[in-house]
Amino acid sequence: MTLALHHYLILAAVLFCIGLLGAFSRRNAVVVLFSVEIMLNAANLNFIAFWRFGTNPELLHGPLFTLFTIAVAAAEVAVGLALVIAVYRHFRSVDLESLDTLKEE
Amino acid sequence: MNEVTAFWILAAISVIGALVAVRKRNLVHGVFALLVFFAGLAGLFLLLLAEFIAVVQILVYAGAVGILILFAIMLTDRVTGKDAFRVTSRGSFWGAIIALAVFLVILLPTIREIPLIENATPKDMIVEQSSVKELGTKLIEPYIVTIEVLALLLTAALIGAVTAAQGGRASEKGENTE
Amino acid sequence: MTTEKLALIPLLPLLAAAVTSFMRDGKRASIFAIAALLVSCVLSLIAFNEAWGMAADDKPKLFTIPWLAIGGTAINFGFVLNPLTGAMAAMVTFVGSLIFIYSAGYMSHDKRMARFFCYLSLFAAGMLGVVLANSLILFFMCWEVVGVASYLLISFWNHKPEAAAAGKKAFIVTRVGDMGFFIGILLVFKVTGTLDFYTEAENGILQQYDLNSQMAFGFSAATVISFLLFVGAVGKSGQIPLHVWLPDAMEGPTPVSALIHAATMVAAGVFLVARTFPLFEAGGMLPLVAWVGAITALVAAFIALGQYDLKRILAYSTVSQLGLMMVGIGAAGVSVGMFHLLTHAFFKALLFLGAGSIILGCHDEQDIRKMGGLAKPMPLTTIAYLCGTLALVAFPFTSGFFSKDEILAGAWANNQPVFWVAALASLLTAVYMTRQCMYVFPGTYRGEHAPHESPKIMTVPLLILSVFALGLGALARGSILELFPGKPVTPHPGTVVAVSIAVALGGIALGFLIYRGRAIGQTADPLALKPFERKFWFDEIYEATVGRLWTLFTIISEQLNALLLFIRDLAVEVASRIGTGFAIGGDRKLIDSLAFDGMCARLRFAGRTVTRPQNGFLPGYLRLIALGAVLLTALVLWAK
Amino acid sequence: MNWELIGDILLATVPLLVIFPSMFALTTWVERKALARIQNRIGPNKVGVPLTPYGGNLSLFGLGQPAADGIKMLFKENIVPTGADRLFHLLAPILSLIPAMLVLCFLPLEFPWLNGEQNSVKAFMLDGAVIFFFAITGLNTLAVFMAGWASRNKYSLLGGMRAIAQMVSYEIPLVLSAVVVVMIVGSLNAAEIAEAQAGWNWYVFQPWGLAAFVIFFIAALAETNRSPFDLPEAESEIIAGYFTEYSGFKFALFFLGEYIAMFAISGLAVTLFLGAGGGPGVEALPWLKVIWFLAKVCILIGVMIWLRGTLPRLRVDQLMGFAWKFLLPLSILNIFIAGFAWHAKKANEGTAVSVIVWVAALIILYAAAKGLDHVNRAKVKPRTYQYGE
Repeated sequence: MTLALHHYLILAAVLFCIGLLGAFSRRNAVVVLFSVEIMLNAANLNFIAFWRFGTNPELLHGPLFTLFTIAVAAAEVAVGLALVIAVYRHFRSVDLESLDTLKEE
Repeated sequence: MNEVTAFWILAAISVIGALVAVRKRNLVHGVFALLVFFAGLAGLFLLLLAEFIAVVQILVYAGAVGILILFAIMLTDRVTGKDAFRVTSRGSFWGAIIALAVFLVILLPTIREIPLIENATPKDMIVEQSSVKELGTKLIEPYIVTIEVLALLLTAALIGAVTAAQGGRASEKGENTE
Repeated sequence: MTTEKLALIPLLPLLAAAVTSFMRDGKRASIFAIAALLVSCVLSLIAFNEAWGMAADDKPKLFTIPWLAIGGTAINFGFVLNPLTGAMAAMVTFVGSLIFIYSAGYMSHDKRMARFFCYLSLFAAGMLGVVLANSLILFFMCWEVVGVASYLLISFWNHKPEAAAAGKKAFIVTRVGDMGFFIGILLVFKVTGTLDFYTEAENGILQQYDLNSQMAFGFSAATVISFLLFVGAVGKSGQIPLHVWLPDAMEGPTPVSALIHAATMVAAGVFLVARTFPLFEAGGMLPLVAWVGAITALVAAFIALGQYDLKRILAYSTVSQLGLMMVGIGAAGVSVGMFHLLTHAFFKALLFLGAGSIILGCHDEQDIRKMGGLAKPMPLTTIAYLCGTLALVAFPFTSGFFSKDEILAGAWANNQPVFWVAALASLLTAVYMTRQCMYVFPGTYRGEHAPHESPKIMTVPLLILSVFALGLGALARGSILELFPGKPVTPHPGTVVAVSIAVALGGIALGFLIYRGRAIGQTADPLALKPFERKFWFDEIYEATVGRLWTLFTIISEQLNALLLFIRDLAVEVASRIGTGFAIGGDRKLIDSLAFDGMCARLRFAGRTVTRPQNGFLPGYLRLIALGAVLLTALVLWAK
Repeated sequence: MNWELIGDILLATVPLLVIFPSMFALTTWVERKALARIQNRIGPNKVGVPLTPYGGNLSLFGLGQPAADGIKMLFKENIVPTGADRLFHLLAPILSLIPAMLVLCFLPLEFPWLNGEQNSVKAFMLDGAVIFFFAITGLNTLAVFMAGWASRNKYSLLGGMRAIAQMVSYEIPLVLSAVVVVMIVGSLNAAEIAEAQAGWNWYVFQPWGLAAFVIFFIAALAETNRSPFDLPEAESEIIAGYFTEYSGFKFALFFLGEYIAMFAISGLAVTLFLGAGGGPGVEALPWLKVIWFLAKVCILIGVMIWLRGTLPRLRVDQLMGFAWKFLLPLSILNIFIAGFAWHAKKANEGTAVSVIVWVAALIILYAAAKGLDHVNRAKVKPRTYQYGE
């Protein structure tokens, strides 16, 4: 057996959906945030896999795009966590089920 | 131990890490599972010869993001890191079903294309081609604007995060008295 | 001038906006902003000079910046220089510079003056982008920048709730139009495969005419697209029925009213129609444009009769004049509409700045009933204001006269009913302007604090603008009409000239007769009829329809909820009664689990189902989004 | 099985696993001795080699102390507090040791038995060795957090949080000062960096290199929680910080991990600034390189010990302020200066201009450091005490 592209693709799909599952089913906002991270990383895996198995690896599109994704994801985490903290200050909770109002109660 | 074995081991590590991360009740354990997932993914990147990406993965995710999330947990939840009584949200069953549906939607075209992509073999790359140096040159040459924009984005995100997390001055004072 | 320099014209104010956003000192910021706009004014005058030399059908000069390349199609940013854009840019920068200078005086006491100039520069950058853009997408982006800047400026004094509300109103109402515009852009891209107005290869939007392909309901593509673009123009230019935001926008500082809501931004809608004129022509939408314009002109003129707020009268007059421009474009072609746009920009800016000067002189009083007798303490302002008024009412041989004359002539030739509507609107224009002047200038002062003349920095721009307001028409008439595509009607029929002069003089005379000798301010105004004063109840109608619709939804869902709760309570009551009866005899299980609990559970379930989509339950939203994505993807895959 | 490869790996890694832990043992002795001498004490001087089971001892200046300590640690009771997270309590010391051990592989130690291979292991001859080094040392923060959190003790958690904040803050000047060298060499490869400094061309002799070295060394002190930055384990404030609840072998692992991290980061400093294995006589006798490398590491460790005996501990706010307001701006400025100076020197090789550039860069950096110091000091207000009046 040799490794082919679809191994990586299916693995990425599995990881993506695990992330999705977390985002859908957890109550804690922080967990939802890191579920999103899992999804982003799964996408990165796809980029790299396509790059490696693609036709023009010397253009380095895959790694470059992944780098950008990582940078954006870092920004996203920072802002996301700051929002979680702000929400926590406000509601005294990060439970997504209790965050169902847009204004102060 | 060849490439295939390595792939399966790393895949198992990442999948288990991710699963534990999203299912574990204890948040801090969850974060560490997430870090295991990141590490597994970094291994996969190494396997795909994207060495620099693997390093950045460890540096950014395992180093920075992990710590950031840990800090957020410490600042929000109780220090024990225990999640609320019920871990999953209402109707998480449907969430799982939809996640499964998404999986199928992603999977089906992939499987359909397998005959097409099976023959795509990785080219024998000279190490030079994926070297850090080459990557750096590429970043400067055609992608300089992107880099600058990213720098701007990160700065903005930093400022925004600080502002958002800090909250109003007044509320902060109120916070401290508690 | 190389076409690269063209990009500098909008970029300089943008740079000024960026730099002034970091400044605290208002004076320094104003100097910086004015300097930037003056330089771009010089540049655009040079560009205009160059464009002057081009014939109307010459190939425009292009400067293209590739932005996105997706496969074979490229989306470009670009700038274009042809007579239309050149003239418009020159007008915007010139009037803009004067208004900037004026604002330096007007806003000098405001704490947030630096911020004000930042917004003004941002606005100027956006507007120049709109003017010079060679691609619909850049056009749209700058159009939105202009919208944002306008929002920021209208609600500049955001401590006033009315100002904040007016800003929001302007933003939301124009958004309705922008939606149409945006869909129009997408359709354009779908039909023509490009977003550039002109290209070197001569296949830009305006250079290909095979837009007659059929679309929905038997309309041709050009019809649909031009209709959608017109919706955008209607929103931005305050045409009926989307005119309601413009009068409210007068809550902003007066220079803003002058710059944005008289001279430039509201003209952007007209400019859009002028810019994409070939599409309108191909789509056969010109009669609609003319009719919408005519009705707007008339209705707004009527409303202006009943207003007491100095700036609001001018605002309705602006709406009315914009309607006339639309008539001009719709009935007589680009050149006529643009001619009126240019002259209007000067005299309406003059009027607004004059109004600002009056308001400042009267200590922030805007109600004309509390003015009067201002001719003596404010001579310069009065002269300037009267010049503007003459131009607006199309007094013979002022600039407004020439441009309005062209419009009327065009309407006479192409669409007689529209002609009469427009003539009536012109008559009303003269009446309400006379009314306003009678309120403000002669007589005795009815306010509290003594009025005073404004500083030099404000009056000098006024006088410069007066010269243009009076003389521009006579000077530039021939050349401007030559410059743009679309030939005006020559010679003008005698009827038109007679009607034109008659409505102007007659309106003034009428107004004079009505208000002369009347104890203004004390007795009821004969023309301020209820429908006029209440603006034909447009706001109320919108509130009653669009606003009520939302309220209706809320009420219905609340009632449903209440009904469900009632039924549940009833059922619980009944069930518990029966249950108590039966419980003695026995089958507690049946009653409890099936009838009582089961009933409750089912009812609760029903209630939950009804409220489910709007419950603020975040993971639920997320799931629904994903479900939608799955269904869409599945659809695409299945269709493939 | 590729026996040759495995042999290579063993040949390269086993020496690391032998040299550095034994250096650790020696260092603990040296440290105790040196601190004692600084504080006018004698230090360990009794434990030595027991000559008979019943007494009689060859004391050898107390050189037996490390071994005795080790044995003591091994046989101490392993205490896990009630309510602690047992798994993480166990994992934390291991996780703190592993990264420290791992990064040793990236140091360009040229063992003579590796047939002149520049790096210790082929597999570790990575292009991005320097950045890998930072990535993996960054994992240390996780171990610290784990220890602090798993102990279920507020002092532990406080210590852990302090340590993390400190490590995260000081990592930035650390990396930025390393960037200078990376930039000049044009490579992240440790071996190439070592190569570039061959023949006394050490970067510490350049003004920017000197500045970067000083910043790097200070940040390294903080990174390894050494005095005067040892707030996370400040006894007078929070007992022993994140390893308050550790005893016995687990504590020994922490201890070992900390020292190995010191060696590793000193090794990186040597690689980046002090010419790696360069020194007198290496052209003739290549095996001297390893000796020189280790000698330089030992000197840096000696300086660390000396500083520990000399400098008082910082306050938390001073600590953060120092990293963000002093080291960070200075290291960013240093990057620019390095770029300019390098280009100016390259353009005017061997002329008087290069000397002038050298002097000017030195002056600018000195002035910048002075100026920053002045600005920072101006902002310090007299401290007010909430409860202490």
